[in-house]
Amino acid sequence: MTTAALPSIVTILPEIVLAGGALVLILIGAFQGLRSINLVNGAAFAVLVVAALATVFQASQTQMAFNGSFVVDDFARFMKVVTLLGAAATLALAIDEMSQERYKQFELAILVLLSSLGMLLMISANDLIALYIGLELSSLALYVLAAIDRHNAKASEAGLKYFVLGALSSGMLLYGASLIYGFTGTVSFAGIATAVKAGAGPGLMFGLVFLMAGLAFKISAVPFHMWTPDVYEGAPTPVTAYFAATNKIAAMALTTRVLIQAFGPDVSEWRQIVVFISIASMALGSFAAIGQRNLKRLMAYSSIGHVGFALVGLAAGTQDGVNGVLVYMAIYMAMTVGSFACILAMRTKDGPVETIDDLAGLSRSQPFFAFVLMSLMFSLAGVPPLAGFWAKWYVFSAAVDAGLVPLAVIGFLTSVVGAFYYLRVVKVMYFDDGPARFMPLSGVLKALLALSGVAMVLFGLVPSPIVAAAAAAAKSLF
Amino acid sequence: MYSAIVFLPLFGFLIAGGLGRVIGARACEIVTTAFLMLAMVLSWIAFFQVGIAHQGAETVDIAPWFISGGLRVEWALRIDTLTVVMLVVVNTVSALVHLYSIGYMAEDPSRPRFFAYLSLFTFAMLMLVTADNLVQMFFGWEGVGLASYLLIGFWYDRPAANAAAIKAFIVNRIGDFGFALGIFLVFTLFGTVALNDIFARAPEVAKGTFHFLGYDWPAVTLACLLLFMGAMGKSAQFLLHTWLPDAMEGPTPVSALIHAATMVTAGVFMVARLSPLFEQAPFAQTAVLVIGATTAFFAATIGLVQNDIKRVIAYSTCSQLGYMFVGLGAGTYSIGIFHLFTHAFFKALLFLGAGSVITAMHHEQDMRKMGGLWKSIPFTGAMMVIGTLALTGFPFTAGFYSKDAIIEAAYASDRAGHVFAFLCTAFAALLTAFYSWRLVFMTFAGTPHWAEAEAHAGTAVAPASAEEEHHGHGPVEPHESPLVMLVPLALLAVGALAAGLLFKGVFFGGAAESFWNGGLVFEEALVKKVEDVPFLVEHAALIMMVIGSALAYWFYVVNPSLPARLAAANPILYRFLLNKWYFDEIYDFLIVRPTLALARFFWKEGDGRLIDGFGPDGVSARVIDVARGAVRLQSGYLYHYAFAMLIGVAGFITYFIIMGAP
Amino acid sequence: MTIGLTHYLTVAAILFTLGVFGIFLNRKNIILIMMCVELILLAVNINLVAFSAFRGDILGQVYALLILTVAAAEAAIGLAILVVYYRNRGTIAVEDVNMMRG
Amino acid sequence: MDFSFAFFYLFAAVLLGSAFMVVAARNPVHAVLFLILAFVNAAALFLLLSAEFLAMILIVVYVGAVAVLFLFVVMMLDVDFAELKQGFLQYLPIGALIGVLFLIELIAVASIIVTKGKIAGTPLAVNAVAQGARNISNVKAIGDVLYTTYVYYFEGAGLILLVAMIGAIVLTLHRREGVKRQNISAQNARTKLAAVELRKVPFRQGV
Amino acid sequence: MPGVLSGLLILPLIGSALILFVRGEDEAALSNIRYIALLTTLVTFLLSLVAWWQFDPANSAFQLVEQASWVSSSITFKLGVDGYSLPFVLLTTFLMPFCILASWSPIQRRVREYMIAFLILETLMIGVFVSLDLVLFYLFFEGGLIPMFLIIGVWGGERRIYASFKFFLYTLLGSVLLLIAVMAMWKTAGTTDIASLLTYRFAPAMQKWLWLAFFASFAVKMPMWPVHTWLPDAHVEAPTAGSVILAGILLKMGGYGFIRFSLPMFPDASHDFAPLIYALSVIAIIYTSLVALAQEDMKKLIAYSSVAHMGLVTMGLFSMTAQGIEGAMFQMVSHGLVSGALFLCVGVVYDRTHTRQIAAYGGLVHRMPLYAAAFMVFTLANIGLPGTTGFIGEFLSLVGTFRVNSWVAFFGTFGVILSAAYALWLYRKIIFGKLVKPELMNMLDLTPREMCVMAPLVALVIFYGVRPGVILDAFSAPTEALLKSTGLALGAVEAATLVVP
Repeated sequence: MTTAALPSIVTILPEIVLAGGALVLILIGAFQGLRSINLVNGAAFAVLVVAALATVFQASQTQMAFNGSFVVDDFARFMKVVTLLGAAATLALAIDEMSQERYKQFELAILVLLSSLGMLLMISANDLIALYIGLELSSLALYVLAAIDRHNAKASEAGLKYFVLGALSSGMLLYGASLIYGFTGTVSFAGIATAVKAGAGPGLMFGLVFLMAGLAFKISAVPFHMWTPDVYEGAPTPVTAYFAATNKIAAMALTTRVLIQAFGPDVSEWRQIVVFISIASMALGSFAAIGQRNLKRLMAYSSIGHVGFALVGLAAGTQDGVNGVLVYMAIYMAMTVGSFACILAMRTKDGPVETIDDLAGLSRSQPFFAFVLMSLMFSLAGVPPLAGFWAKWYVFSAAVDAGLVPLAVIGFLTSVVGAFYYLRVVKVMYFDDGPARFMPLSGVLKALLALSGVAMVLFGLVPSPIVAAAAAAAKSLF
Repeated sequence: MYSAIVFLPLFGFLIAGGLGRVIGARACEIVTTAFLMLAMVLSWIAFFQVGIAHQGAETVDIAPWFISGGLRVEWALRIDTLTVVMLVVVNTVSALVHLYSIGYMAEDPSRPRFFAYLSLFTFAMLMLVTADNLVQMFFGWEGVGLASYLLIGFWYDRPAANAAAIKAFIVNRIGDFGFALGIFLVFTLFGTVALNDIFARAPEVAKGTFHFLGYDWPAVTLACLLLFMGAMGKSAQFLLHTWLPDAMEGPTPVSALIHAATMVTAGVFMVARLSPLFEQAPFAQTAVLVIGATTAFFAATIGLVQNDIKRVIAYSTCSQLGYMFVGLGAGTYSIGIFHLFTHAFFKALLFLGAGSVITAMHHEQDMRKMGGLWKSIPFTGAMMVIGTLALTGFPFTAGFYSKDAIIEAAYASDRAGHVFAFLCTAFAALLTAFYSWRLVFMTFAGTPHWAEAEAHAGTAVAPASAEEEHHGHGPVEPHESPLVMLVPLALLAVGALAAGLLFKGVFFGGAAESFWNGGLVFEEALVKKVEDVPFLVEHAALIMMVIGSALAYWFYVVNPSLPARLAAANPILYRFLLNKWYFDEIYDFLIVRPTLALARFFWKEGDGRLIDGFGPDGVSARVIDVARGAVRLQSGYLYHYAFAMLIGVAGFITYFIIMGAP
Repeated sequence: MTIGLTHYLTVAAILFTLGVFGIFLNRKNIILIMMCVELILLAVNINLVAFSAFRGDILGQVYALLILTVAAAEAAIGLAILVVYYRNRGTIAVEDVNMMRG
Repeated sequence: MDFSFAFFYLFAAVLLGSAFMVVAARNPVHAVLFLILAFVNAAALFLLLSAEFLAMILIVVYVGAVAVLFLFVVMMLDVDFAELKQGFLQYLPIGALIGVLFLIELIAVASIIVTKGKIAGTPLAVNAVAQGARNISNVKAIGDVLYTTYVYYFEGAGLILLVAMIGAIVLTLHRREGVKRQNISAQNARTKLAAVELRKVPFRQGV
Repeated sequence: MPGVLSGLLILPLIGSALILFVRGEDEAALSNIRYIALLTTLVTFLLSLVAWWQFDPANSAFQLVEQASWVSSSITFKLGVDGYSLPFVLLTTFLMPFCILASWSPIQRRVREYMIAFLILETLMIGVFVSLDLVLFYLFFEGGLIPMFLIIGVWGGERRIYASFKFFLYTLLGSVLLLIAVMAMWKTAGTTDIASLLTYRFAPAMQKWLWLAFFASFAVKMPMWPVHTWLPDAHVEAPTAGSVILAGILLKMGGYGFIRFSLPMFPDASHDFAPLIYALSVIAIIYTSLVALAQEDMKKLIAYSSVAHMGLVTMGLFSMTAQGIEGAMFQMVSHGLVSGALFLCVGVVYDRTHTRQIAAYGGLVHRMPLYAAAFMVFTLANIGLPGTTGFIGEFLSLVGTFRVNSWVAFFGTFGVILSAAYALWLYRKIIFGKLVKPELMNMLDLTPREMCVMAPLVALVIFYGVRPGVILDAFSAPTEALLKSTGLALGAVEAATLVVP
């Protein structure tokens, strides 16, 4: 019996680090209980950072492991780094928040590690089973995380909704996967691509539709987005940040890989789906957000819209398009982390607040905070010279190049609508007078705010580092 | 020297306007008046040099103004006979008016400003008459308009003055609209705006047509018509005349300078200046002729019944300008200009005299409240009589030569419409005599009404025009004006009496050809023809003058109650004339009100309801509606969420089935 | 008559549809929704096993095995969340799960 | 002549019928029981497909663990009988429409295979696995690959189970406030000094 | 002196950084902030004069070019000026000190943020005019919205929120298509370098939609009828300096865009769409002039007049004659000075009475003769009186248009009458008449600081009216090159084919 050729440790080093870290820390936590919470939290943060570093220093070439189930290429590395950075940042937020809130549990950090691991597996998944395993690993942890503030009715409702719909979506995904498997006889993306090239039958298309439904759920694209606002609102804020900043990125990476690598030859078919959900997401994200007063909910709709924008690049189906998606997700991660850091910073003497109106007068009381939030808002709106502009620039230019001008036009129109609600946040902070008096920012928040603010401006003015890396990453998919 | 003539007033303006508060009113008066006197002397020198001594025309280049593509506009002074004639007229009258104003405005606190404006006006007028190209002429043109605006509205406290100022400016702008289009057209046709180049190519271009507003027009005719529109505005011709009477809201010296002697003749000057162009456009000449004749008649009819002393003279001015245009339109440009020249003297004289009367009457302008002033202010009276004689064309006064010549020219002309022009002008001569003497009789003859009328209260009929700043005198005996006002009167009277006799020869007599020397088109044959009209025609003006004067004497001296009875017998005609043919009302009804209504409509309905309503506001309202709908979709129920997912999947699948999956 | 792949796929399709419709037609309680999810997964498994059998490829069964495993884990977590929810709200009626909306 | 087609129809019918009852049953306990029935029948279908190992796992894991877990929770949470509410009927027509459409489409896809006779080039041989099974059993076949070729999936599944464990614990394990628990080390550490406090009672003022 | 242009971009940023480091909120600190801002803008102005000095107006090529790698090989950081852009750079740097001065005492709230916003705005505005890369241009073009949004929203009037949102979203919406067009051009031509794009000829069909996309953006920015309604609102609500910048510079970006991109890059489309522009321009001139006539708010009146004047600009630009283009460009510069000055004038009285209602004023000349004089000069320039800057641009653009289409010029010239009507009416209502309103009795004339603002503007308005060549000549070389390269010139005037002999 031949044992499976074990991969070079370097190939899967980030995953090993995360898995090993999680296991060690859970042991520590289990034995030490709450006393070890600081140790566990700190170590988890370190593990994420180490994993990110390990990813950065991986060789820049495409490597396979586990009989081709697991692939590490530039694309995967780029997305992994983004995801891990997002995870690290949001974990830092969570650690900071935990000192104030009820859900003081060391398991949170471990679940973050495990779900991050799941996300890395998603990003590196190269067949349908690996896809499913990564997806479930991350999802299950996320279900728990959403409800981790277990005495909070809202949080448990969020967890419940997320779980039920998530289960439904993974059911759909699996149904699709089963059809694809049945009609191609293989689960590997390369094999599927071969079969698709030979001629995709309706069965395969059906499979793809179901598969897309599952993936669209993960990236919260319309019409599979319905969970997003409720879960974002209900889940503890750092967890929401984690949802927005990491899960979406990994899911987007997975979607991209599936569509480009497995179904690449059939781009003209799936493009229609992507175009539709892209438009629907952009529109819904922009319109529905207008009615929101709760910032977290606003961010939920905003994230739906942003997924729509990122999908514009995917709809192009070209290398430029993927490049756009990568740039978009990277910048989106930075914007999201910053925005949620701002929401977490909205803590009054009587506890956290999260409606937009609570920001009134912020520019007077905390100009730095207000300024960062403003640049984030303008960046989210895609106004140059902030980072968000480049995100839009690359996806839309790819779409234009691919001849999807109407899509680009619609996208920009919705972005104008979307600008309205971002502006409203700025308006409340700067134009309205109010008593906004939040607690002084903690060090972590300060650092994150400063980082995201700097990132917005810096990447806005000098986007080339991200763009260059993304270009290399996109290349590896084709 | 020419630069000095033109720019001295500018320096006067700058000193008075910029340093007025520093150096004081008296210094301003002295500086500006002195500068103007100097300019006047230099102008006369120039006149003799260029016009009489035939030193030849020359162009003084100052600087380029602007250059764009093929369009090159220079600042330059064109000195030829026509220019120097105008220089003389402008500077002489202006200098005298400056002098006169020292006395007239003595009590006004804003004298520096007044003198600054006067000098500014003079400068602009000089720029106009010395213009070497159309654009510079336009500069002067608008400059005098501005000065006129400022001076009419000089007493800015008065709503009527402000309204009149704006009216003057805007009506002039309507004329300028034509002028500007004319310049555009000339540039398009000729590729230049320099006068010499235009004149050189005029015959050649005249053959062409130009497509304008959907029609093919003879090119030069169109240009001339458009340019003439500017002249109509500035010279208050029929249809665009409404601003001139209102302009009498300004101080009287202003009326004398701007609204009688100089600015309003700018249109006449312009047509004369462009005579080589107009020569190529017979139809345009006819237009000039007909408009001029109509104005001459129409303004005279209104002048018959006006009671404001200045308005009578204003309508008279209007009418006389019509004469000038008739002279031009008839092709006898030199005669038109000659009338301009003489008219400047006697009309300035009349206005300044009227100013003197008004001063004497403590700023009462309603003639019905005057009468019998002869005894109180005999010198002014004498001056007014001289002016009237000149205006009515009493033999050997200035008007006798120029006006008669125009009537004869209208008869002799071969332009279409000349008969109409002849009849109008001839009949207008009668009317002129009538209203001019009416003015004199009502003012100086008869019994004094000023004593019985309550002083300063009777502004019932006269437009709100009492110069309120000058209150403070009780109802005292009218008194003669100070010397500083009388000297200019005397000088102008000399001009009014002698200018015709002296200069007839050079303007259109034997020496005319060499006098004009290309300054304008001088058709010797035509002028000769004017000399040889039938006896009746030759003396038509004189006959009309006599009849008119006699009628006036009958009406206002012999039988003073007759006018009122006549007015009562013909109420419609009387009202019609008194209300100036209802032009203001018609314009108000046809243009002003609809414009304002349209403005409000565009603002409230167009911008407010239509553009904003369907544009930004409407869109944002719809966006909010959609947003509400989108939010309502998010019902919070799990099964709705699941249902949405199912619909999504089912939708995609159905789509692929319908579209035919591969 | 022989039972072909189509038969199995049809059964799975019906089962899948039942499961999906169970989720959104259900107005009773959350547990039923979770059971419907299990039905869906069962349908998937039938699909996979059928394909596996008819293709002579063991991978489908491996996949189904993994799905079974994961589904069990999922059920555990789902029920845990449900319990937490119940503790907070004292109900698991579907209609009541809408604190957050809009 | 084998009767597998008859068994197929039997199991399939019971499976679908009980699945329907899961959705339709008014009593949640009944629903769980129908679920178990469905699982059992599905296992039987697996047997027909020669997937013996999976069939057993289904019984053991699903019927034995998952379904019972459901039952346990139903009992524990004391879920009442719930009436069908107004909303159900309101949404039924549109739901039914979409459902039927959906079902037709799914079945259509499945039947395309029949009309084409093959899937992506592979000839459809009934019970192809059975031919392979001549040499090795289904269990062995799975076992051969599960820990070698597909070890990655196996490890991943392990992690998922770990997450499930952690999740279930972190969510449901809670120390109820106000419940008295024995703390042995605290009891042992208790000394007289710590337990007894002497107080001076002020005179004539009571305690 | 290399790096002049990047110096222009950086200087205001340095200034705003310095302001950031001023500690405290007391009067001394505020004063320091103001002086830093003023000094920064003055130094920037001086530096722009250096740029002017180094500039050769006879050369139609881009000058003072700087290039650095930026986003990618096809999108670089490239700066440079030519005869079209330099005057606008100068206009920007010239107006900024006035804006700071005009905000000296009126702005007492959040002075630090205000000055920073203005300085950053200055950088962005200069950037628009000096960038030689399409993407860079867009960056600056859109980036300017943010500080302006804040300026209107934070320091604006009653309906500032409505106005700022309308301003922001309207202009953002306008530039949506522009951005898409930029992308398409990038992908088609493979570069976003403006100099290269100027020589790249897009296919006619593509030109059409690219043109329309650019048009959508610039028309809003201009603003052209019927997308002008944001302007009155923004103007009315913005603080004085904000209005000055809006009218003086921001509106010019649209026209600058037309001349920089639409005309030279899409000449065929420009030619085809010229009738559309003409129609809109004519409507703008007449319609908005009429609307101006009906206004009750001073700033609104001036805002509408701006729209009308911009109508002349578009008309002139698309006449595609040397006079039309140069006149339109000059008109923009002139309008920048004049309307800026007019808003400053409004600001002067607004600071004293805090109302912009025309009806609230009257007879100010009694108390404020100097103010009246300055206001008069600007009013006249607004009317387009010869001898002021207003005339040259108006005249030239109308001449240019007349050569192409007499109808358009006819109606355009009609606006000249209306402009006199509303401008003089405004002047009369505010300055003339009796001084009866008690709240106006104690108005003081211009302060020395205000005089520092007014005097240079008055001087320039007249100086450029008499000697426009200083600016006008800068336009001639690029215009010549433009007409030559596009091949759309009507030909030499001498050879005008309009006369049929």
